[in-house]
Amino acid sequence: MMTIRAAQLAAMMQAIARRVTAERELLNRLDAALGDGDHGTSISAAFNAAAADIAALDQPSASDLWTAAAKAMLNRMGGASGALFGTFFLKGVPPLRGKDRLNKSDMEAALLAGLQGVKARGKAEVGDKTMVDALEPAVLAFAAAEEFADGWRQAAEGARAGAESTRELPARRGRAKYLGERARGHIDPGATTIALLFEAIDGWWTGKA
Amino acid sequence: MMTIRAAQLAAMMQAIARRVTAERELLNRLDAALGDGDHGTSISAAFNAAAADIAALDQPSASDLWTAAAKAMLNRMGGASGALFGTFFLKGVPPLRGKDRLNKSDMEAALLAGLQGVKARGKAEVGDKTMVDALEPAVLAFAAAEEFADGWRQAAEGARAGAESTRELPARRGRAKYLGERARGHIDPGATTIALLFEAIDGWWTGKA
Amino acid sequence: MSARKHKLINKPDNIVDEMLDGFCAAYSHIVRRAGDRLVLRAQPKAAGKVGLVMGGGSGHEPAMLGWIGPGLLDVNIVGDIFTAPGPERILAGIRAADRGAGALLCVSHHEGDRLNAELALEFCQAEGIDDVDMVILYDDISSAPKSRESDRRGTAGLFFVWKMLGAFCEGDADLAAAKALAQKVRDNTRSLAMSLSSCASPVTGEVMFELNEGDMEIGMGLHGEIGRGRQQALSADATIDLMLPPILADLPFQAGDEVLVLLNNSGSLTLMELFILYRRVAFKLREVGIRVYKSWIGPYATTLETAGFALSLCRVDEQLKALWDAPANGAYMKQL
Amino acid sequence: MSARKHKLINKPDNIVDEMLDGFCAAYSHIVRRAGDRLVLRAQPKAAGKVGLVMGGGSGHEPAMLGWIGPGLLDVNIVGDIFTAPGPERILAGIRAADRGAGALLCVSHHEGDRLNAELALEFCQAEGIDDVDMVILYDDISSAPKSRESDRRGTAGLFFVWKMLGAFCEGDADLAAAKALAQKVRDNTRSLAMSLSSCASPVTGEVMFELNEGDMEIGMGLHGEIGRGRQQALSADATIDLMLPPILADLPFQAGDEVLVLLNNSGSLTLMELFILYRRVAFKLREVGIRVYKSWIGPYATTLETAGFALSLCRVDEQLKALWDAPANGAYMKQL
Ligand SMILES: Nc1ncnc2c1ncn2[C@@H]1O[C@H](COP(=O)(O)OP(=O)(O)O)[C@@H](O)[C@H]1O
Ligand SMILES: Nc1ncnc2c1ncn2[C@@H]1O[C@H](COP(=O)(O)OP(=O)(O)O)[C@@H](O)[C@H]1O
Ligand SMILES: [Mg+2]
Ligand SMILES: [Mg+2]
Ligand SMILES: [Mg+2]
Ligand SMILES: [Mg+2]
Repeated sequence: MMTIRAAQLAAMMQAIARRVTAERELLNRLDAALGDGDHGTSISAAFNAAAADIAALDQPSASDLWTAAAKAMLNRMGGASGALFGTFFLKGVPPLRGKDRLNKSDMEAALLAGLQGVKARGKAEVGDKTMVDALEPAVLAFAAAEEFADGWRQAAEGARAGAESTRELPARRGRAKYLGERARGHIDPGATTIALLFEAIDGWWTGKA
Repeated sequence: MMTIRAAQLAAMMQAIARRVTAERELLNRLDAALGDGDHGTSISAAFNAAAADIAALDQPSASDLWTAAAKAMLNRMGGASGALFGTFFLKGVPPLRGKDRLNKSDMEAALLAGLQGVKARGKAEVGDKTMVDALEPAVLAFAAAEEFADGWRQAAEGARAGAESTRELPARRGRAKYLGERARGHIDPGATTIALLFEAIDGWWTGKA
Repeated sequence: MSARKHKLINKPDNIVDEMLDGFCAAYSHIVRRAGDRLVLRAQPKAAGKVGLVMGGGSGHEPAMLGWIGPGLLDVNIVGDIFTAPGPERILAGIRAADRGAGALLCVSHHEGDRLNAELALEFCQAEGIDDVDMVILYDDISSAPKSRESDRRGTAGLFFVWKMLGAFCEGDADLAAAKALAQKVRDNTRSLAMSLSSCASPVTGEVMFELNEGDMEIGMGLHGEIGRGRQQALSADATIDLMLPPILADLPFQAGDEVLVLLNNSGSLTLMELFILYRRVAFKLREVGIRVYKSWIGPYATTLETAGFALSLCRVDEQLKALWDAPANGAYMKQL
Repeated sequence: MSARKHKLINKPDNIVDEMLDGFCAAYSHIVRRAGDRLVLRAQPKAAGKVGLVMGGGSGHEPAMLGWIGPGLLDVNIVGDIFTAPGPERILAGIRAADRGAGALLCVSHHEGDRLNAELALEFCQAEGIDDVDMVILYDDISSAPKSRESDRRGTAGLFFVWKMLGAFCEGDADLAAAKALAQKVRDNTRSLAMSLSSCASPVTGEVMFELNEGDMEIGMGLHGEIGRGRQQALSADATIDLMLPPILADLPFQAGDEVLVLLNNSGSLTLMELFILYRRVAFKLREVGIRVYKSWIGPYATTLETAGFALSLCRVDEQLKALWDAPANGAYMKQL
């Protein structure tokens, strides 16, 4: 059965950072329609910081790596998404603790814990037009799959479909909630980031697996 | 010999007010290039106030009328041109005092005293790119003429030529002086007002004489 | 109308740090900089008094930097532009504010600020810091209906809270009393903003939203978030006549009430315009029998160079009036 | 960049009167309105002290309205936008300021202000008022070369004169001493302004001058008069590096000097930008051994909504420092 080593997770994090950086302007534009127009700038800064902090760690375990990512999100990003992405990684740390190589169910546990953490923190459910609209289907699709390759692919597809589904929703959380009905017609930037994130992982996995 | 009654002076003042009001935007534009863009607005407000204040006087003498014009300039216009136009009329009051009907040399005395007052107050000489460039030739031309009609016509022509002559001068007085050489190429708004003023008088005179 | 895009900055990445360098250098007799973007009083308040901590994004200057000082707040944790600082930095701020009587974390209600504050309080718990509490503050009537006040956003009207809470915590109040006072001021405050223009982010270089010359937006957020309604821009009097009634109806403010009034410049409105607007506010309040105790007009909580303003009213009683009049000496809020 | 043309006003003709209504209503504990657009202290200063009178156009708010009050000036005669008031109104201001020790008429040097002030003094003479004098104030180095200081314009740096002269005249100074003090501050003050945009007159609706997005003008006058040079807009640091050296060279300010610094917002620059600019000023002054005693950053003497700033330095000795630190309580200038 396939496993992932911590060093590989670092490469995965770099792949994510590259992807969100490439799409920074798109994410800013999406956020300009619904919020304050900074989502791309802050998300790319945070993932680049996470990748750099991780690269600087000396022989990190998977949970060290997840902790470093959490800290980068919390401290370098700030804002709503800093707290939420930070919580996502923070809650993933306990399931990973003491693991040297991650098998699929380890990863599943980390992602599920992260999802629950985000929902508890932000009080958003699917349909509220937030990142949860992409994250929940992605994590559940990953969990339902038999092995990594399939899991990442279906997670990426689920996230993208979830992100797209936010377009016609009114907003109920975050800055956008004050727009209410005026938010319809715009895709949520946080959900789009989740889609980019799983797409980057899928690409990284297929590119190397 | 021809004379002017005070009631006629009131009509003359109205003719001036109409003319500068019609050219308000032009004067603002000229002032925008050299100063703060308000010359047309303030000069038309002041002459309209003067005309209205004069109309409200009960059987005014020529010097009452000149005094009212001075006060309107000083109090309703303010700024450099308020002080200068105000001084122009203020200094013209003594020569007019006690006169019931003005003959040409009375008018000449009032205009010459006004010119001297303006030059003393503002310290501008011909060539400094100010209203003096139009006022001095106008008043001197009036003084040199034999009678009113000729005097007003030559004053109007002298004022206009004087105003035109400011175009190629650098500025040495008023707000424009800080532009120095950059002032070249623009006609002075105050000099233009003087031209309009004598043209209005000339028109009023020929229209009625 | 196009927003001004050239900003007098150096590198976009350095904006916040350079701004703090400049601010703290200019006002070194009032504030000092510490740690990771903390701004503290140059002389901390006496031991045994409740510390007041406020985190928030930048782009609202003089808020909150300008309100650190005697009679005002103790610590400001400075975030990126329009971005709440993260929980570890808030924790550092709480530590710095504690003078032995605990610290109150004041949160201007926005998702990012609230989420990070909650995380920071969990971090406090985990570290055994227990004399800390948090109060969520809001005032913007455009952001949720009357029955859902606690969903509303924090905007310029929180100025009233900062001033009076600051004065209150120069005294012997404990943490619970401080929190109750903050809630009291909040519950008596209502605000509504409008704007004639958007602003351009100095980081992305993009305008926050497009607003045509001659239009106005009512219900702007403090970060330039678009509001609830767009319409043709009106005269000063007509604008006040549109904005004041919903504010009055919301609390409601009534005949016989005494109020403080804030006309907050969002950025590039002129004081001349604000005075003309205030004239109408004063006239309308007099008409309905509401007495103005004191008023403030100027740039307090800005949204970069937005051309707009917020109108805030706070109903006061004798306690609040005394707190309002107490001395204060922040760089941008002084009361003799 | 196009200037914002929709202004929150009512009728253009009423701007100044309505602005004064609003201002005096908001700050009735500090000022009161009298006669023909005079703004006076709510409580006049004690009898036997020299009165300070300042006339000037509007459009510069909070100047001069905001600097009427204890420790500051006594009377402001308010003109139309950018237009000096006429002599009869100045005369009324002089009368209102006289508390038995005469009045000093302070003139920010512009042709209109000077001419009307001279006329007003002649009117005083004619009426037998003889305990009145006038002082002409200027600071803008861009408006005339060093040997012709007295040809220069008055701009934001006169702030230093108002504050210190105001403090001085709370004491027992006579008219001659007051005038000498004003001259002393003036002769130690130098300013230079720049702008990234023009402003639109609320009366004519026209922009003062055209300035392309991405260009800047150095040496702007306080009424939006175009300056001496136009060039590509620079970064914050490069802008200061361009503007500070000529200011320093002019007095000259030298190593060992102590100075007050004012970074005046011409209207719609953000405080964020001003703090970043100030950072460089502080750095550069330190580099050449000039010590900053205190600094002020904000909108003091504006030019409607112009996006620009003026940098002013004033060299101080012990006397001036004490005057600077003396209490002041104008609506927009407070010193505890
Ligand atoms: N309560 C919440 N629960 C889940 N996601 C949220 C919540 N609030 C905001 N978000 C997500 O955060 C995104 C905005 O992130 P960002 O622009 O970085 O933060 P900010 O609004 O502080 O500027 C939204 O698109 C949304 O997906
Ligand atoms: N010292 C002076 N002597 C003569 N005319 C002057 C002087 N200063 C200014 N002016 C005239 O005043 C005009 C400007 O008037 P105006 O725009 O009304 O005043 P302000 O400059 O106060 O706005 C100039 O065009 C010039 O003709
Ligand atoms: Mg955002
Ligand atoms: Mg002019
Ligand atoms: Mg943000
Ligand atoms: Mg003018």
